[in-house]
Amino acid sequence: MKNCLVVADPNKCIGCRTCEAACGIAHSEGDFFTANVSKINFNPRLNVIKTAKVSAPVQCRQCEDAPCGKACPVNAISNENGCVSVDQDLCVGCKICMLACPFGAIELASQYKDGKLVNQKELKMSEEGNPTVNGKGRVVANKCDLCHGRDGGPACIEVCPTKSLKLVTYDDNHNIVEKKDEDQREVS
Amino acid sequence: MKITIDGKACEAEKGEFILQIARRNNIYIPTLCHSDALPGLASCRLCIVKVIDRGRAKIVTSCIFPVSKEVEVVTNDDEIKRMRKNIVMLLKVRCPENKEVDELAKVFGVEEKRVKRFKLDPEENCVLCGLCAKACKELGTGAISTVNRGMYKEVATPYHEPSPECIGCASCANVCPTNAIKVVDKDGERKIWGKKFKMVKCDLCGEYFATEEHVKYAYDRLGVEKPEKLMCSSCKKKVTAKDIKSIFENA
Amino acid sequence: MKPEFNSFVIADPDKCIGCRSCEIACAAKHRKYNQGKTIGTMNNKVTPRLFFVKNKGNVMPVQCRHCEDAPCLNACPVNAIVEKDGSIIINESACIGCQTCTIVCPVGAVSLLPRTEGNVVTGGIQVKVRAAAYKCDLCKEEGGEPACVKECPKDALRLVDPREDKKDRSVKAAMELLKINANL
Amino acid sequence: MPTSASMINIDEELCTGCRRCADVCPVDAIEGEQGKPQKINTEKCVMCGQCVQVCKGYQSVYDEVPTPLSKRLFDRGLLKDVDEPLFAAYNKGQAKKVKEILQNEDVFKIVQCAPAVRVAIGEDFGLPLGTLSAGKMAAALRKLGFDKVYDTNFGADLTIMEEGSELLKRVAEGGVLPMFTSCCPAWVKYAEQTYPELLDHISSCKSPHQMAGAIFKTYGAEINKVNPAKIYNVSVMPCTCKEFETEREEMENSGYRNVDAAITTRELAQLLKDANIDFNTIEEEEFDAPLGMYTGAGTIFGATGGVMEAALRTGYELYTKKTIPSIDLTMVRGGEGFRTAEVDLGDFKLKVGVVSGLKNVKQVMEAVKAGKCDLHFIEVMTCPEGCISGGGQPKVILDSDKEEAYNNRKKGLYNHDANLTYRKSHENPEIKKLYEEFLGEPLGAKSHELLHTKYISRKKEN
Repeated sequence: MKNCLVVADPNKCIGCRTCEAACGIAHSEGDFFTANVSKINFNPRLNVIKTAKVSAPVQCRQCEDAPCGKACPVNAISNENGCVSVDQDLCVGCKICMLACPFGAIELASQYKDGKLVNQKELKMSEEGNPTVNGKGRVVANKCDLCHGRDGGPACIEVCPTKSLKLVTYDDNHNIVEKKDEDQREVS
Repeated sequence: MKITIDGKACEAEKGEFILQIARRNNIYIPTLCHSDALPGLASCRLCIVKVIDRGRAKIVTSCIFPVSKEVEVVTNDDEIKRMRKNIVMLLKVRCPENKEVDELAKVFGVEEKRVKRFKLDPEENCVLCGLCAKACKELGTGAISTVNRGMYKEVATPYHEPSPECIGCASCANVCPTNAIKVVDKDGERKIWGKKFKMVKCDLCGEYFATEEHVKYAYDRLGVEKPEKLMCSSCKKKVTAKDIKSIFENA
Repeated sequence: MKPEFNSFVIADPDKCIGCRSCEIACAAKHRKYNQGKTIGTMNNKVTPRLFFVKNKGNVMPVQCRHCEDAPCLNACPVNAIVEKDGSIIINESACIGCQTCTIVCPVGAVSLLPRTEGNVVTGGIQVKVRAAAYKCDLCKEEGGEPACVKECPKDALRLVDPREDKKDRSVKAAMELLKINANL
Repeated sequence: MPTSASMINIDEELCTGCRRCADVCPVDAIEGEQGKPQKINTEKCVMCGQCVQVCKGYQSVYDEVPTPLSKRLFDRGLLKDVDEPLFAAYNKGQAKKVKEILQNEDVFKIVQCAPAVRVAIGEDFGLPLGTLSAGKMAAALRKLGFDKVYDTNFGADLTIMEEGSELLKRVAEGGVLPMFTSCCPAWVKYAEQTYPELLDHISSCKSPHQMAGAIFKTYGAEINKVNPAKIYNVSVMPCTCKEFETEREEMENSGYRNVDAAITTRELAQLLKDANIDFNTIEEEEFDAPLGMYTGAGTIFGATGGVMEAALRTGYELYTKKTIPSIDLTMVRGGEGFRTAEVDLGDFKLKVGVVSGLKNVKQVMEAVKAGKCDLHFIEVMTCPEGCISGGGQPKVILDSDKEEAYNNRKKGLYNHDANLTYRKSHENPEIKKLYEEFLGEPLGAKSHELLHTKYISRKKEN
């Protein structure tokens, strides 16, 4: 089974960034509307590109033979759950995946677990040469996971006001099939 | 503040050790048991210098002598040279066959006949500086320490038994100034301090590069599972180079 | 606020000819005593902080990525590795040579090399050369621009800001989407 | 004939095949594929040592190389305690031989240093690039054990007397023109192997250190009252090709080699370190009289255009019998690979050219061959900025420092020139005395025997 992916139609995209907001919220465990601003995990995994010629969100293509995964020195990136996924506990933040991705679709972001920022084991920041233990948050690779485990599929597709995003998948004969978002709604 | 070392004015901070200041100013003071990484021990006493404070001179070990006022330091006059020669002579008596001590003996002009007066143990290489025990303690393993006193003093594991704490990292051998600690790597096994360690093989080149205990210690410190495949440092470099190559090919 | 990432130096294997100028420049730049500008003022134990790798058909230096959650730093038992102004730095004088960092570094960017510069002073006798861990420190203390980047005759090395670096590629990907959608 | 087979080499174990040496080689003598160890074609190689200067393929502590360091030092003719990094491209040294001689009480050891050495030797002891340290160098050489510290600059002054006279003679008598300088042995070898038909154009003068060597073992032997057979001449040169020149068959008189061994600036630094001579603190001393006496003209031989400038200072005055209006002839200094100038000698305009960098000589030679060159006198130096950038000079670590190094070394030489009492070769009192007491006159019989030489074709006929 090949991976699905979300692609955008730049002709329809109006650059409103609603998808970014939806992505951020979908991957945030806390209550977005009541939590303290500094504690919110808001790290969208897609990035709306706006230039004079084009506006469109760019996100992971879920490559079958993912360059990010090949470049990862700690094997934290693998092809799992129908998408290219990051094991954030293994990631050490070496940033090579950011260089490896041909689409610039992978980013590093603070790691959250159970709604809390994960601190580094013992990163010592030097102050005048004296190492001190300082709780610096872990920063790890963060990328589109097709909203794995989310009822209703990718949040970005759901919220796009111009329906410019779609999930692309394959049928049994490996032909590309577009799932219209209407179909998706029926499923949910 | 300023202190004078061998006539040269040197900037110094209060509490800095004389040896530190001298090194920074390119003034050479011989040492044997000094390591930049571990606190001074003043055990070999080669680093002795003369500190002159208001006309009164005293001999101190420069590696642990902190400056507190603007003094004058002499590192290499005849008196100190003579004293150092005696110190090296005694070191040579303890470690007659040791290469490092021998080198010092040559430089300081220690006469063979003065060494020969004593009963010598050609097997002895340890000068009892205790750097190895310090290093082991720093690591948090504390597998070795100096035991007994006086002429029976030595560095050993508790009760001379193989220490359960020892991870076979050989840091002790690295810091030892006289190469007195034997590390034998053979057929995928390391022997050190009477303990045998199984070594880990590089998944790529097959070379044994660290003990199993050391690898476990390393990943325990990180708090992650050790990876299935372990590689030696040079194979890791090769793989990294290959990975980078493929990134640039994709681009 | 997005967190700031540590920059790092990376070599372009297509440009690199394997001349090792970067290693020599690195080692020369990091000498503490007896600074001189000719080879005659260096000693034979050249200790670079990036490492030349020769694979079949692929020569290039490999260096530290200054990981955000640096394993070397987290594993160092003697606190000889610290983070300072966006780079992970080994304080070689505090290193006892236990090799724990070389075991955990996923890219092999740390090497245990003989440490001479702290000890060799004019006229000195050096009894034993101890080993210490060496890795890239981005030349932060040597005044900014990494010596390797400056010295490379083929401009194969550069200091990357990974976030800046990927911007162009994202824009290109967006442009491609225009074409892809025309075909769907 | 000496072979260049082992003088400049590339160590296969250390060579990474980056081919930067091939980029700087003026004669395309470096052969091999990218990424594979390179080889030197000894027939093409002129031993200029520019490859040695550029090579960074060092012996690393983390690479496993089969040959141990001690063997490598031995193979390269280096002293066994040399503690510098070793690189793939190297020149075979003579330092070991010289060290042995220095310990021999029975020989009378004379040393001479090329002009460019005094502005570079300090660099290997941590002094700023291009520091002029003639006095320290003389003191260090004496401490090293040489009986007489003479100088190649004296030889350079002598060269000007001979070469200047030769030029004026050729101009006056309608001899072969243009005349080329013969100071640079790499250039001479290149001409011999590439343009044997034009060898008549090269001045028959020996190079300055060979002239000096010949005088040391004749006149020098007389004034020092030693048997010439007991004299051992050592030259310290910024050049890796000088040893090749030293070994040329023709470079001897009455059975005595003009120069017995030529070492490089780098090797001198190694010898001094080996003898624990602290160059930084040593007190300055004078060169030995009379053959260590030199003028500013001899000094500037070390920089491109220097031989020309020195020759013009003397040639002008010998020809016109007038004092030269301006002694600093900046028009020949410049930096381009090939530059020309005109000097008004009253009834006659002398046209001169200066070539720096052997790569630039081909166009000139082709023009001469085609009869299209109207110049009278051309200076050729193989190395990019003349001898100060020679293959035997201290190796500058960073490429970005090279320009500064060359500029400072040049500046050092020109400043030295400006501050010397005598700045024209023919005014050197010891040169005058040498001609009065020993040689007679320039181009005379004795000069001809001791100071001039012949060239041979090295062209391989296909």
